[in-house]
Amino acid sequence: MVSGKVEYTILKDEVAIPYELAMGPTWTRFFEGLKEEKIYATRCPRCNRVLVPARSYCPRCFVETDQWLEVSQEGTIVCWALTEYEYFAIPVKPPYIGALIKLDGTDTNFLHLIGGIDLSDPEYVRKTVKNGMKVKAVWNTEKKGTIMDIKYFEPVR
Amino acid sequence: MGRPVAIIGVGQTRHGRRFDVSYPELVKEAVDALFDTTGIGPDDVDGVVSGTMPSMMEGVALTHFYFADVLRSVGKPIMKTETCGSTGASLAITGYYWVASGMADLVLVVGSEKMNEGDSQATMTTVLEPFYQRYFIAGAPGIFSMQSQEWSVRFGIPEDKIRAAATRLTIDHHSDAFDNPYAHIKKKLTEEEVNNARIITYPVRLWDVCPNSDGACAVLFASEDKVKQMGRKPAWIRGVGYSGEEYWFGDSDKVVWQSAIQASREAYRMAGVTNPIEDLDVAEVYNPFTFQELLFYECFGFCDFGKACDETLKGTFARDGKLPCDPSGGTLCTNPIGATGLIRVSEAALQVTGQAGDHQIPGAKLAFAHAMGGVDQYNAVLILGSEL
Amino acid sequence: MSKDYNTLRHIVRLPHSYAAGPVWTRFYEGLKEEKIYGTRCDKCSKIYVPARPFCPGCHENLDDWVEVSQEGEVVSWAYSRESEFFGMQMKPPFIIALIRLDDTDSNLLHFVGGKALDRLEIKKGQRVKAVWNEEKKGHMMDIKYFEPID
Amino acid sequence: MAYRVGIVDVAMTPGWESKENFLDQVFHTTKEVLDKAGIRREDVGTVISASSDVFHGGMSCANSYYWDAGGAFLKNGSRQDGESLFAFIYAVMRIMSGSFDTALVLGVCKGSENPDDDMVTYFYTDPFYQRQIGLNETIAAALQMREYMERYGVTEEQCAKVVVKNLKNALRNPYAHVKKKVEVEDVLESEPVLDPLKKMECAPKSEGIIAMLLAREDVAKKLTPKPVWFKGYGSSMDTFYLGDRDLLDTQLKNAARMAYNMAGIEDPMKDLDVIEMCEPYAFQELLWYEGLGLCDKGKGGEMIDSARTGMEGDTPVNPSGGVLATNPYVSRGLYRLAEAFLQVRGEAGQRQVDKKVNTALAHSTHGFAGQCHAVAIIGS
Repeated sequence: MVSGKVEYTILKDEVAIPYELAMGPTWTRFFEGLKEEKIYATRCPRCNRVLVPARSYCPRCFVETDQWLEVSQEGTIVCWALTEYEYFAIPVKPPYIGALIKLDGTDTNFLHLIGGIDLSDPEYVRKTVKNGMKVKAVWNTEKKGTIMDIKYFEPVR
Repeated sequence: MGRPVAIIGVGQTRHGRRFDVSYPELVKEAVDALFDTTGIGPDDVDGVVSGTMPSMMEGVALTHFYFADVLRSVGKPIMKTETCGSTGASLAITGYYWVASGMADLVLVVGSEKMNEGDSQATMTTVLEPFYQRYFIAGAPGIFSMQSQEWSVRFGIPEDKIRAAATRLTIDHHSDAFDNPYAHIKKKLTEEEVNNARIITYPVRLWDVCPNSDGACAVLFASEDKVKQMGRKPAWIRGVGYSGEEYWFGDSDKVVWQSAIQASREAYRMAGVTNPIEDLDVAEVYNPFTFQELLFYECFGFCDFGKACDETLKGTFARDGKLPCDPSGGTLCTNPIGATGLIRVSEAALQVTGQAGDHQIPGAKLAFAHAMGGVDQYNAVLILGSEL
Repeated sequence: MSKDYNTLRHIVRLPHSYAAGPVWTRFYEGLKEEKIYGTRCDKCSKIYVPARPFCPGCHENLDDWVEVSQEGEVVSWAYSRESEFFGMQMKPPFIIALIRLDDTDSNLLHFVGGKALDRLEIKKGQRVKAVWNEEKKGHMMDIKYFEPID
Repeated sequence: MAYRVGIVDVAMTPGWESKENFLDQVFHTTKEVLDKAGIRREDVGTVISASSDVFHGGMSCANSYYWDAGGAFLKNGSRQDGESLFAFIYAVMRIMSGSFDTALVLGVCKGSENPDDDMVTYFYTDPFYQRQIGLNETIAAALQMREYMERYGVTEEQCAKVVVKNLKNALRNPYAHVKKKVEVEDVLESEPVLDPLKKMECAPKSEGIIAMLLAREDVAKKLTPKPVWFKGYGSSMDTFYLGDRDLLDTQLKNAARMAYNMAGIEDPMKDLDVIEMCEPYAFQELLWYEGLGLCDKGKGGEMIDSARTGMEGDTPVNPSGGVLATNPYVSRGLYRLAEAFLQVRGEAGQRQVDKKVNTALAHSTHGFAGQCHAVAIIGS
């Protein structure tokens, strides 16, 4: 039993645990904004940085950020990656481009998808998508008050 | 600073797909190896530090309960350190402070992971909250691809040069792994094979990415008195640095990467390292991705920003180069996450005590060990020396 | 769970494949044959059930396999009339217990069932014996429960 | 050569559910303790937090999530998984080593978001044996309680008295989650969870975000006129399988011995002025009396009868109401320490014990039937 080439038992199991996370006032207001096709940020009163998505505190200055502002829906690509592989539990199906986008007038980079272009050929994508490229938000028609109310950001032509 | 602290023993499992043993048995293999090779008994140990990456990978919460017996921790104080990918290094740092504080003289530190039992990339997605980031980051490769992509554009490094440097790294590391008896993936790769491998997250291809490994590593930290008493050759902890950034990936610069820069500077300052490329003899950089390893060379001051590809292609970081990096094959060939950072530290200890066997860098006296974790968030650096 | 303000529900769901290794594999094979195996430590002579790879006291590797008695005594027990517990196959009413099988040195966690399903009828030291499920899966619950004997 | 370490101040959330987002709560609590101490985030040396990985919060590598909310941006920090007294002692070590002059300790657990603790603790089991039976912390506790009653004749009434005492104390604690005046009969008649355990003898599931600032002696004295000093620590781990242990001979004895040696405690009943202990199940308080050496083995029941651990007794235990009143699983050890700190300072408000508190003990346990115990002693 213990010697030679033996197949030992492998126990299959699936762990599934439910959680219900409090959005609190800040996420609630941010997601309400998305329903109205608005992207909200908050400004730090100390370093003046505009932080997007909106949040209740500046991680660096450690003060409350209660000044809300709607920011531009256009920005530039800071970096991107094309994903070809399907990951367990990621709601977006490949191929897709995850990217950091610097929305105009903000000081942090917003994480979302780049779309509106043919993603089937990596070589085409590589030639088309460039850092510094201007993009703008495209909205889903149906809004659920989640981050996916923005469908993706597409190149401004 | 606190009392001097040294590593006086290490133990590793054979890393790989380890369905031949249950998880506690795997951990036991590393702990037993440590006690067998040092001749030190568990009764002398004052405390135990244990850790894995996230419990979701194991499917068992708070594994220090499950491993209590194999860690030889029954009747002893235990600490359970966890800091995501940097867990291994954070475990070592816990062992360091425990001894440096004077609260213990001999501390056993054990890191482990059975990545093949869970779904490692799915686990990574649970590091991302479901409000915002979880939708966009495809496991670990997604994030590292974005980071390296920004780096290449910022410094105007031509894509073919990066590809060539990354290819050189992966070929070298997979070949180095043959000299490391514990390494998981050992392979003679050709340029063609690497360059045409399957794309994971463009531009990252299969051989740019570390494997899923099962494995464990155990390290013994000792006070100066214990070092004398046990008569073991010490690897002194000369420097410790750790730094972390904001959780949101878009909040800070990941190219001129503050946490990596600061963690290394903190450790250099403590160790009196002023010129890393000259002062260090060997480095065990945490390199789950080839591209990221290049970026790390720059952040750690091994070369100027934008120059890592040129230096790599010149052979500066090869086994016979000026600063050999990852002669063990590194994380790229072996990645049981909760143990990986500790393996870097234990490799550094083996190097400065002349016990690294076939992958020994001759005359290594000062070694660098590193780990990274979180959402491209944490960096940990330890400097180990043969002299105090 | 339901709240009167905005929340995000989500389920953490992940698949696992746990490696049983040689010892659990052999123990489960035993269950399929209606045998309960323990391992004996050469150093302290204790017999541990379920069988395990090393002695928790001496840390010696164990390879002395012994088939142990299917009878023993109840050491401690708890009774559920209605409470259900996540992950538990046994539904209420049930009695969960620590049972010392004869000539062994550890307590086995399992259920006491059958005619004992009245908390008043059970007490410390109650003799019990294993009752097996007809269908075996190589699982702790191949033993249906332990039932009282006199 | 080791430095003396003082507790400067503490801030914490109450135990009931907050509508605030987790990160906001962590930020506000951290900010509050820094403001109280009058120091800026930039001046904090190191940040050590305690939280549980995914199971007690839904997020893997939990400290990645709240790293900056806890003030740790570009700081040297770390995390202890599952037990907040571990985070405290780790922060103490970092200061004692001379590497840092201040340390922020966080305990983070938003119980309202999590499934029941029984579902979470079920995942402490190994997949091959105890999980297949369906073990969790409540079941382990019920088995332990039965053995306690059988072996030493501890009665259900004595166990219920713990609930009566602690919930009475909780009425005067503004942070307490469960506030209810109860009598022994109420406890005995409460819903049976798993006989002999009754519902009111089991701790609730609470929220608890807590931040504590520690400092090296010289710095502590500058930051507060009333630092409370770290005196001793002990911790001990037991074997994993429930059936391999004597459930009434716990590792608490060992953990307490270590802490007493370090703090120079000879007779705990005499030397300790107040004790905050972790009793997620009522009878455990009685068993822990024995572990801490407050009474002889098997005499925990008599101890509660004697009222010596009541608010007016020689050594009050759980003036805060303990874990039976407020149970933020991972944070509960730090909540015990926070109460001990406030008692030593004489700042525990209406629940301040009626004597000079020089030395206080905080205890925490996690794992089945007390697999792991930690004990910290602090004093004026």
